[in-house]
Amino acid sequence: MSDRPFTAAAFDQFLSEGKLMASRCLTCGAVHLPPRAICPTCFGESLEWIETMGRGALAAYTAIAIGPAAMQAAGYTRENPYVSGLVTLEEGPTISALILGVDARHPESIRIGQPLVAGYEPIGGRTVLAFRPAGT
Amino acid sequence: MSDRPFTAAAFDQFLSEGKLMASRCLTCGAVHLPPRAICPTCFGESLEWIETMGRGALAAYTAIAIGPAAMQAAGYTRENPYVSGLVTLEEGPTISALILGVDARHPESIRIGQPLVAGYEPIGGRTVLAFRPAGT
Amino acid sequence: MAQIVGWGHTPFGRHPDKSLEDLIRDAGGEALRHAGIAAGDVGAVWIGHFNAGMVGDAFPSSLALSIDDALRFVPAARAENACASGSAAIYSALDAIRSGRIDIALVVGVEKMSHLPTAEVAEALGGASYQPEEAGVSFPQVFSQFARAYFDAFGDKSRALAEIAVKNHRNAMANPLAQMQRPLTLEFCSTVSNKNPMIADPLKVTDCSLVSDGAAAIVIASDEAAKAFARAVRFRSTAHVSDFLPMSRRDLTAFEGPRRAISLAREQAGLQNGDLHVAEVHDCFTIAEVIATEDLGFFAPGTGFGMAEDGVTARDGAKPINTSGGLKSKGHPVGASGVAQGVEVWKQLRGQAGARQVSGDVSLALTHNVGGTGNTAVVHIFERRN
Amino acid sequence: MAQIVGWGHTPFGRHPDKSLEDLIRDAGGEALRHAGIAAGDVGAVWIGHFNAGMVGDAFPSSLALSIDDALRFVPAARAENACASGSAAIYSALDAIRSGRIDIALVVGVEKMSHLPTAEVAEALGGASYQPEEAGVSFPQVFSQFARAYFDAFGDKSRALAEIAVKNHRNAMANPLAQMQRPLTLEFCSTVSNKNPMIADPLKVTDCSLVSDGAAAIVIASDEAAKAFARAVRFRSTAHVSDFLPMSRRDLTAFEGPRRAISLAREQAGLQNGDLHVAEVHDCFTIAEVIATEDLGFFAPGTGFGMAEDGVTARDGAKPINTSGGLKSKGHPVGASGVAQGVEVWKQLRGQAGARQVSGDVSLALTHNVGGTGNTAVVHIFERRN
Ligand SMILES: [Zn+2]
Ligand SMILES: [Zn+2]
Repeated sequence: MSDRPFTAAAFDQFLSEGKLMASRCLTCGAVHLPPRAICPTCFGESLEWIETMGRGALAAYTAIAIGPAAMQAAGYTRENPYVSGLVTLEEGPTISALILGVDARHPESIRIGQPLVAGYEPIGGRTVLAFRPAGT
Repeated sequence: MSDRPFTAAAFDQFLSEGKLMASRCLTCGAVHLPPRAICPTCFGESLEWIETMGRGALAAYTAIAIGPAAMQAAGYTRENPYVSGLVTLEEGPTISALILGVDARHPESIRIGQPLVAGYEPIGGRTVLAFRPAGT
Repeated sequence: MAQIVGWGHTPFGRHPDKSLEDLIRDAGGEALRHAGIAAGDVGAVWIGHFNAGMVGDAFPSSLALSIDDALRFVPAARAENACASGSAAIYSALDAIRSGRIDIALVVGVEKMSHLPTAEVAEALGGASYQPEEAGVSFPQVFSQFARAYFDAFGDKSRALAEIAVKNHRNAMANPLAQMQRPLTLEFCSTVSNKNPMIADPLKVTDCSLVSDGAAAIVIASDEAAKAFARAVRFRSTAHVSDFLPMSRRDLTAFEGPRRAISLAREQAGLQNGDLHVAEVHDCFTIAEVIATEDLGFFAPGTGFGMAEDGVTARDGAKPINTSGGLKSKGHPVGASGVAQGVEVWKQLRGQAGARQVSGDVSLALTHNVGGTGNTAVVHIFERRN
Repeated sequence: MAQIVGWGHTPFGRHPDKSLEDLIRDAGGEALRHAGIAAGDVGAVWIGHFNAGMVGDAFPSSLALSIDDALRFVPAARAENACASGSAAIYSALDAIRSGRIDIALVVGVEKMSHLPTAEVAEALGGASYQPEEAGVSFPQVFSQFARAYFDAFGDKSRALAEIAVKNHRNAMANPLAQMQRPLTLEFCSTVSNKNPMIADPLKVTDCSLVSDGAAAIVIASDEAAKAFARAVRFRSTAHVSDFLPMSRRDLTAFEGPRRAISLAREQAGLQNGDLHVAEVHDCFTIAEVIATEDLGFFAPGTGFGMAEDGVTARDGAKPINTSGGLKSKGHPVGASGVAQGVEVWKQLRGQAGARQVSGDVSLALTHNVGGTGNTAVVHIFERRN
């Protein structure tokens, strides 16, 4: 599907192209997100890129009011918090990502298990992974 | 003699005033250079500043051709090396310092044991301790 | 298997005028004096220290030799395991003693953090996470996610977290070495305000441990050597468990490593849940104290929350937790915390905890020190030696 | 007291495509395979690592668990002692084994440095010196001063230093894992040139060890557990000595700590000067190899210089020193060096050093690893176990 190396840079490049790509081990079938060049399960070194469906469920979350410098520069403040969470994809792996389209000022309204779809958001000059509630 | 605290900053301040100051333990008499706020020999906390005579002998040296950034910025290069050495003062302690007035391009001409006197040299916006051969 | 026969402990808090070496010397020197030994009796020294650029001293082991000239030529090494660095140092000392190589060890845990802006401290602590995947993920974020997951299962427990903060502040006020010396009301801790802003929902500033400078030291002696000491507390059991560093390889809502460490220590000690009298647990965040007390088996899963509210974990409750004030209110100079826990249980077990002494029989105590987000966990169980 | 029963060793050099974790996994995994054990047999893991900001991984211990899933929950800790971090890790493992807590330990020494500009590496290494007094003093400066003092006493020996560089380069060329794989002539090493500039008189670039990435690992088993392994090398004795960190408190022209460590190890092993067959010594600079061989008692003070020139310390000489190429030419990923020394003597003692195998009876070997400017020194003496 792609002969890019299984690096964080290639993963980011795919994100900027609107694709949530994972690595799949050709030996044992494990799917890794972020991608791994060596399978952490079986140590196989034969992998392929797969494009995920970008669908998952919220596994954990928090609304961050005082975040790192890059997020503060992007306009996220005490008055305008952002939600970050763990999303478990249909393909199996769980990844930490920005969660948009939810009420960050009322985080108790957010529901664990909620279906989400992947999107892509420019923050601080790069494209970051950002999920939104499915069907919105 | 002075009620300045026994800190590196105070030591530097004295240097900029042309004085090589040490701390002396009022309990055991040990002299410390750079100064110490607590005597490393007897742990006495009663100390006084003393002004050294600024006279000593060269204990070890090297001519540095590729030095740290501050020295390179001060004009010391491969073609214009500088000499750094350990000087044992008449009062006892040994200190690392710049050695001027010697032939840095022919370091083999420098003699361990050579008598030196303290001087003060502006380098990179601060005054640093720099010894020269006595009688020059 | 070995015994704590003396301790030292600087005040935790801000020490702008003290270098890392000063803190090591203050706590280490006090420990030797408290044990009543000469420096020459020490067989080896360990420094527990995290650092990650917070101070320039990247090779601190030999700094301990400046405690006393008689320590010259004594072997010294640094042990690092993030916020459990102090416990890693204790572990190395115990191994050396039990191997017969040395009879007496000096262990000093130390950190100097408060001179840095909070953002730089956060960045340094971030060095303890898995760099390829978690560069932007902060510790408050991880523990907040856990808290939200817990709330999802058991209901909103923000008020219960505030009760833990209030309890630990109260304990700190009875501890002259603690950083926090003013009372906080439940009202203040449970309300978002300018002075108590939300960091990462549902954790507010009052749910987070402190940025601190400080050092704690203990002298450990073999059982044989300890016979010469009148006041000692004995390691009854000890366990260390590590877990994968990347969060992507762990279930983040279960701290499996720490839970295993607790089981191993309890099994080895042959103890039931009810046997322990006091515990110092790793409350880097208030939610972490809840998890720990449930993992400890003190309380069933989902019931640890209410215990501060009900007074059960208070000083005069049935299960006093973090009588020292904990990381939360005593302070958390990261490399020192594991060692400082040992100092607190020594005091409780020997009846020398002053205004915060737990009454009644205090003969068994536990310490629980965690590094990273559960990546390394050390649990010790102590008993008073008469 | 314990035995090395397997090893792993990445090539030393530039590994821009490998993370710290990759290096740990490569060397650690190879060591388990070489020992022929399952990861589940490992009782505990130690990482020897200096870092000081050279990579972002400030809490590396758990990275070792990614070698194999069966290492999950195995206790892991990091030991740090500047350029002797690898030896500090070995020491901790030996203590744990001799205490009976574990039977088998995995020790991985690792460093990643070559991605940084030389000035940043120098700054990071400078973190190993006493910050209040020595912020501007570099390691080349300290060792150059020593060399000048030595020349003052015994005459100009620049050419003899160049001979050491040539010898260690020659050894490295027979070591496929070494960083330097091209021959250097005596002419080149003894002449100041554009490609071989003076750093700090009298030390030129060819007198300095290399900036390297790499990891080395060993599996250590108790004497009892080692019975199950066909190929082993036994620790006959081991010594660790620390010295004051501030140079102002030491005689800088005598490396008293390392000398004491050598004496202690030899005394404990019951050996005379002539009994050792090969040694890997800490040649961070060529002058340091001279000092070490004199401290070792191989040669009288003031006579160590000529030994490379006379071929005595060559592979086929009477006292082969640094057959691996040494820190000078094999490379010096600082946390890995102490462990890599153990790998080399294992090979020499077991007759598996390939093109650089020392001929004749090779049954006793020594390693000598120093941190800072003599602030910590670890010496091991090894014997072949048949
Ligand atoms: Zn696989
Ligand atoms: Zn004194």
